[in-house]
Amino acid sequence: MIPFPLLSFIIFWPLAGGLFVLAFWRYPKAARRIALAVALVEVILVASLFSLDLHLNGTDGWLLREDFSWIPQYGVRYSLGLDGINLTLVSLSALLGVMSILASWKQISERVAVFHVMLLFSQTAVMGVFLATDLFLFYLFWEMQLLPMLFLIGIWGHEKRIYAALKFFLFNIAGGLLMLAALIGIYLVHGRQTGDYTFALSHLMQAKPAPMLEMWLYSAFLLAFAIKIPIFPLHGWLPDAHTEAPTAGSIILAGLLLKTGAYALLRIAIPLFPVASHRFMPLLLILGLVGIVYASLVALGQKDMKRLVAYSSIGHMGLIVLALAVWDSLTLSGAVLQMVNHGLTTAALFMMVGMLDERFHTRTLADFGGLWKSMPRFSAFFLLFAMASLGLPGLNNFVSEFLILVGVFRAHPLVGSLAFCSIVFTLIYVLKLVQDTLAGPIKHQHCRDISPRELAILLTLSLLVIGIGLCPQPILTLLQDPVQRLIDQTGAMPLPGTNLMPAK
Amino acid sequence: MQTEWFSLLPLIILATGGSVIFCLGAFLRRQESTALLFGLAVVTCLASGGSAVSFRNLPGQLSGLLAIDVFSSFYTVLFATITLITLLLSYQYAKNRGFFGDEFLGIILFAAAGMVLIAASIHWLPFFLGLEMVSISLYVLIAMRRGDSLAIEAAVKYFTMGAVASAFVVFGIAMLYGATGTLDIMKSLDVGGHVDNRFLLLFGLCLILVGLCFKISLVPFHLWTPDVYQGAPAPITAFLATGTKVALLSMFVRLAVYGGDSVGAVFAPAVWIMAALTMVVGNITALAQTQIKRLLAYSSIAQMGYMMMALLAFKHQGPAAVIFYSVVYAFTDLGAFGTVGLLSPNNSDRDAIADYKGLGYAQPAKAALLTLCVFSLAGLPTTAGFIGKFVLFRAALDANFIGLAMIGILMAILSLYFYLNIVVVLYMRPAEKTTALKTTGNEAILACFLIATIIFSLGLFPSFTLTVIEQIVDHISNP
Amino acid sequence: MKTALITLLIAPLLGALYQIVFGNRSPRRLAEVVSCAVILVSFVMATVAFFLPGQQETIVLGHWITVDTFSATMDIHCDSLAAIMALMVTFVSLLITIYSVSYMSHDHDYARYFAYLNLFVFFMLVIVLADNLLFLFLGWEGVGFCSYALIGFRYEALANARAGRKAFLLTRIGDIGLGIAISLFFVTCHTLSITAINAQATSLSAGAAMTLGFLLLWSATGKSAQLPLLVWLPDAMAGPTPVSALIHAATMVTAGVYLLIRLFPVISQAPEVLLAIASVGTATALFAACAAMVQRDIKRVLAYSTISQVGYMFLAIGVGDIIGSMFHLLTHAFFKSLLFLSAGAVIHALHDERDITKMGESVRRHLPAVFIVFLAGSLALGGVPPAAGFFSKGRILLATLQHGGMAYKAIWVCATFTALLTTLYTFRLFFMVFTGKPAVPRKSGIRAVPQLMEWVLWPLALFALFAGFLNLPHLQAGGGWLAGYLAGTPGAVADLHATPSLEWAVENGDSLLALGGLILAYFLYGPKNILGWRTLDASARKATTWLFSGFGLDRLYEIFWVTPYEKISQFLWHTVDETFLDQGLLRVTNLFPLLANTLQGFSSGILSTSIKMLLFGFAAFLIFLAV
Amino acid sequence: MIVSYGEVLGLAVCLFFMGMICVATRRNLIMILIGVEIMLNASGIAFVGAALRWRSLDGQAFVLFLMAVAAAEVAVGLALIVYAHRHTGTINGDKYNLMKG
Repeated sequence: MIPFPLLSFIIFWPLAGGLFVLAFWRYPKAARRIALAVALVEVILVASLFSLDLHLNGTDGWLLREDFSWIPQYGVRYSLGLDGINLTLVSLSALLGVMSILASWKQISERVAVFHVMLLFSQTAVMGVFLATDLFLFYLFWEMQLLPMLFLIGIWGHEKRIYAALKFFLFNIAGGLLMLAALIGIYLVHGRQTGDYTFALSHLMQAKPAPMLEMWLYSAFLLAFAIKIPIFPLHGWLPDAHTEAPTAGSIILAGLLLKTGAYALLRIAIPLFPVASHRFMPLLLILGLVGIVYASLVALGQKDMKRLVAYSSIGHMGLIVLALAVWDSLTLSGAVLQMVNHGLTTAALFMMVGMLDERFHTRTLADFGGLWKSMPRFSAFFLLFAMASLGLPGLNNFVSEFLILVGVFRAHPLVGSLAFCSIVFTLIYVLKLVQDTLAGPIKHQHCRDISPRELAILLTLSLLVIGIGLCPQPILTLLQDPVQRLIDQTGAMPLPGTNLMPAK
Repeated sequence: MQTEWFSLLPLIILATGGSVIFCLGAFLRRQESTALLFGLAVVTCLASGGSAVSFRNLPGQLSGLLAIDVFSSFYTVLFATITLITLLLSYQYAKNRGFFGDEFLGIILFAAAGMVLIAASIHWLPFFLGLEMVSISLYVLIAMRRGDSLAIEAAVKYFTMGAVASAFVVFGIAMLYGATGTLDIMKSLDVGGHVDNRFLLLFGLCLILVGLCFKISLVPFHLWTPDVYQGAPAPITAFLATGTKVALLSMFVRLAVYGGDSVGAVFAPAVWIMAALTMVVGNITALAQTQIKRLLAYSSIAQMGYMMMALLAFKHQGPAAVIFYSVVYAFTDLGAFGTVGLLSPNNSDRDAIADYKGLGYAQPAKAALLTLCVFSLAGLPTTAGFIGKFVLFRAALDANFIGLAMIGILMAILSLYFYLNIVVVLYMRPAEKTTALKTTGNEAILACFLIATIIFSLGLFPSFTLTVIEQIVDHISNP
Repeated sequence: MKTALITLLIAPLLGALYQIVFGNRSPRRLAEVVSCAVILVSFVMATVAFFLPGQQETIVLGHWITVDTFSATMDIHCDSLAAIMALMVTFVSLLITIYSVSYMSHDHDYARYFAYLNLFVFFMLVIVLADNLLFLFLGWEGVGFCSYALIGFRYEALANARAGRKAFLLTRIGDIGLGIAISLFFVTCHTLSITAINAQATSLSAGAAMTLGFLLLWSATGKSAQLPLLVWLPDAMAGPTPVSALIHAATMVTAGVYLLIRLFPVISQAPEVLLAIASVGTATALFAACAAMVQRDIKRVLAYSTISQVGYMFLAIGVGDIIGSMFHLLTHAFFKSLLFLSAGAVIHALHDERDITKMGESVRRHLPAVFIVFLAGSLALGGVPPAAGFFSKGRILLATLQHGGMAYKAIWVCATFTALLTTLYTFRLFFMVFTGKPAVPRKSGIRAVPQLMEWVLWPLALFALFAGFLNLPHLQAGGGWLAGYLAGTPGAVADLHATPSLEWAVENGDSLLALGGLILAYFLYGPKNILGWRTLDASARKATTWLFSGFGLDRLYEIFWVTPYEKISQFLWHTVDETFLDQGLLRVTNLFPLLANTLQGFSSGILSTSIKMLLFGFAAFLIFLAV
Repeated sequence: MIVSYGEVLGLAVCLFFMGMICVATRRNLIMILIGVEIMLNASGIAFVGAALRWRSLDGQAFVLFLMAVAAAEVAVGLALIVYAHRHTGTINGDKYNLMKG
């Protein structure tokens, strides 16, 4: 008996729903509602995962697994696996799917159906990336993510949308295709060594390419994921993409697509090439740190709110890179949690910038001021999410950031201390953002405060932000086993200089 | 022998169909007979393809000239489908432009017969006949539309250069024959067996290769391609770009498999260079194009480069990869050129890319197919093109052509820019003026649907096709 | 006991939640009552905790973060130190919240104000009660946030918002120290529980202890506005006056001191750190006292004096006398909040006039009650016996003198001199506000102070005058009740064991110093304006301007930190990000169209060229074959 | 045998290259066509010579087909050239350059 393929259902439900929405292309209102319904059902589907017995250890540590033959000629299988790490991220995706639809309720008035189709498609792709355990399948979804986003930016974006869309696409596809070559490389290496030509991640981990080759292969993977994350010098596409994308696009982009990069690095690149990645760790460490500081500094100079938030994303992702570079249980748990947290807070910030854009048709910081007066409820939420984003204890980002920082500090006191200092850099630009918008003399007298729909979105997110901030343990418990498994698979990666001053 | 003739049925059907249409055309009045003739041509294609499927396992050899086996059956079906789709796509197009008639249909069927001949031949003679059948038919087809200066120019260029190329091929065959004393393709490639005449043999092969490379437009023999593709009417371009090339690629596969290491060792470096040049020049020149058919022409040049790359890996499933990709390429380009034809207004083809602004919304279905084809050409996942690219690069990397594969990957990245540009124009730039198009006939919609289905099914479930291809490659490698 | 502690902690949080959720929609009176009531509940519970025996108790409120060996729980540990601190915090908060009701009566945004205020009390209590360092960190950053929000409460003026930002930023620079310290505690002690850390403090290696000590000092300097991170506090006076009284005088700024006291067993492992703490404290005290001498804004004078007094608390820790530090912390909380609140009353009465050169005789006549309580506060701050400040400061000076080492002797000299300055600037303030003619004529009139505001001042005045009796020196046969109460605190030295003669000498010296200061102030700034400095202050001189701006520390930060930071930001954005990375890449990609155009030249569309190309290809083939 | 295969081959190659040179140098479409014919006929000679060398009929048969094909090609080609000439007024191949790039 084949058990009900719940994972596949979760992946393809938005796609199917999207096609259904497409049928309503003449009726924008209906399309919008149906899309929302589809996304809500997706949330229910994902929620149903939690009703499963999550400690029922399936085969090799997966909570849930699906595995079918697909292209036997090349050893490609359709195999999905669910564990704590991707369960968390899948939940985030489902949630942000709904959020993005709600966020664009009023903003998108042209080609509504297609817009929602694109949103739902990208959800399918992201779910696929998170759940795939066959690298070929993974790659398929990995590239698939780009297309809906290309259209989202290119069709519904702002003035320079085409430039931004192409830039986004070309940056990412460049990394992707090089990764494809490396993927085929490791596949061939494994095939030659064992005679078993397969793309299964768990098998490919056994491959032992020659050291030099491993370095090259890892670099290709790293490049692809680093572009997506994005790691410091490769971030050029991100600010433009965010600035030009519609709100929902930014939410998906920052909330989900960037996460796929970090997730893939965590789940695929490093376990696949432990030796090479170990040698690259110092580089990641430095780039992560530089990225945080650099992004924070550049963010300070921004005049466009969305660009500012975009750069803040780079900084936050830098922290995740730092976490991955240390690779121990603290930082990895922190990294995954940070993915979720960053997804929530950045999505919220983008959404709120979108709300302002909707009302005032500008995102320039200089055009704002005194919003406390005219939009007090909005301002309260804005302050909350800004505080979350700068890592105020009690709110979600703090937990993950602190876990990462402690972990980094434990492994590398100096880098850890520097990373701690970078908190201040974050603070500077976040406060600037808050101050320039909320404080000062009123620039816009008449504007409506948040509507019930917006309140619902923001309330949900803020409850999560506070909830995770105060009670992150369920998620952390969920992450414990898979993170340990990852570390076991690769072996610990002690960096030079870990001997701290020993206790007397 | 009874069975031998029987197994020739697909070829006979095509040729007979063409002749019958010619004859009927002489008796029937033009206006009234179009539907009938068209139906006949369609039935011919279906019958030919169907018979090829049903006789695929007959071990037929026609006096050492033709091998009617799974390999040729596969290609027969492929050509029948390509021809069928071409017919479906061009029916209304040609009618609107006044060149639809018995000669159009008949010549297409003859060309199809020529293609089948090429794929089935194990002897140089039928190969040459097939090649000429295809070429001569196409000279005519290109110039079919009267009074079209671009088409005339295209025909003149294609004819002149095609004739030169044919001469090269024939002279090459003569040299081979002179060196080996046989016209059997496999035997004539036996370099090891003819050490005395080695140079003559290689000289002959060299001449043949020049001709073949010209036909599939590898750099530096590619210069005719953009002009001809641009000048010919779009459905004809579709036929020309897919049918001929697929047929000749089948020959390349045969040569690679038959020639094996001995020939490979001599020609591999040259092919390496040509493949690299083709990928680089094709993709980079495409960047500068402002005409969509020209752009697709350069893109098709580049695709040939990818295939040559895989062909080099003839010991590492390269032939299978090439065959698979040629199938993918055929349907993708058919779709691309076909939609260009469908999107064109009546007087001329819609060629300037800028004219596609906003068509994504004015003509959603056709634009979607064009987009799909473009994505497939670019090798984006879930389309056939992705699996195709994957098998090509897999083969090349397996055979350790890492440098070439890297060039290919880099060029593939580059190529995305111009592919995306089409999509950008279709969907992201506002329309300046809208031209009303005639409603598309059902047959063209059917063709579009077929193409989309094939592209998706090859992209998502390539397993069946891959199995078949493995079988046929296996069949010709171990006769 | 458990219930009491939990209620103590949770009540303000519930109050804040109430304000956030119902806030502006509930009747104003209800909101005010709720916010006062929750603090009252807290206060009552704190009293219970204070008086109940068997205080050493740790209560786990919940598990927060557990990953691997890293574990942070939300647990509170109530010992005598925490209990007395909690009592003080809730008491002062209660009075100030009541005061605020009146003070904010014309503000429409009261819900936000009370929400922040209640939230602040909650976070402050978290600091006071937390046993787990990370939980403490929650409160630590929380109060920083509330302080930020309250300083910038009147957001319409950008200056207020800027002051808030500055405060948040500088305290957060300090917080980094605490963050790193927490990490280091985790790495070295494998626990974040303060009690557990204190228990194994002696087993820390010298290096670790020193690093930790300096990190804690770093974090404390930020929160407690010590050198070099003190510049935010004077600016923080932009906030409403009750906020200044509560956060920037009584409670939050002393959090740094409290932290050091809490973790004193660790700090005391490293003598270098103690010396550093003492030096920082003394230097800050002297520095701020000098700056306070010339300020013209009534709140800024008080702000600098706060900095200066907190410096004394640091000094006390530095010489190992945490009871003295705690003593001064408590008395300071009373008299400084008193001073702030009465200053607030004055400002209120004068229609938001803060310039002391514009005040004088008339203020006293119109506000006699305020005059009296202000005098009480001034006596306490100036250390005039027998007001509270005299005893607490006296104990610190005595402890310093007793501590060995030349460095400490020098520190003692400085501290004593600072005590003189303290009296001087306190009474300068007093005389200029309440006596004589205004040096600069004032335009606005004087209005009455609401009853509620005045009423609140009296209990504080009482404490300001008599809190010193909590811990009378031996000489007065007081026996040191506070010292006894706090004796159980880890690292506490209840009795200084000073010889009676030394004690006598110091006590009398201090008295003389204070009286001398008072008299000097009378001559310099008194109503008669005998030496004429009173009017001189109004005109800017070079030296005073320099002092006025807090030794130009702000300017230094401007030159060496803010401006470069902004320049770097602009440089990175425009030069690195846009020009180098972005445009650079664009330029590289622009090569391809160029190349494309070149290649396009080959396909000229001329037939003979094409044929020649074909032949050329053939030739190349042949050549290749030949080779 | 009077002439060896080598000599025939030499002749064929010479003819082929002559045709090739004709193709390469002439602009006139008809001359190019003639050049191609020369090349094709060179192949015919080579085939016949080789058939004699190997004493097999294959080559001879090929020549027969070759002639037919060449005739067809010329027929179509000439028709095309005439048609083109009627339309454009020139048979200079290089004048056909509406399309380039």
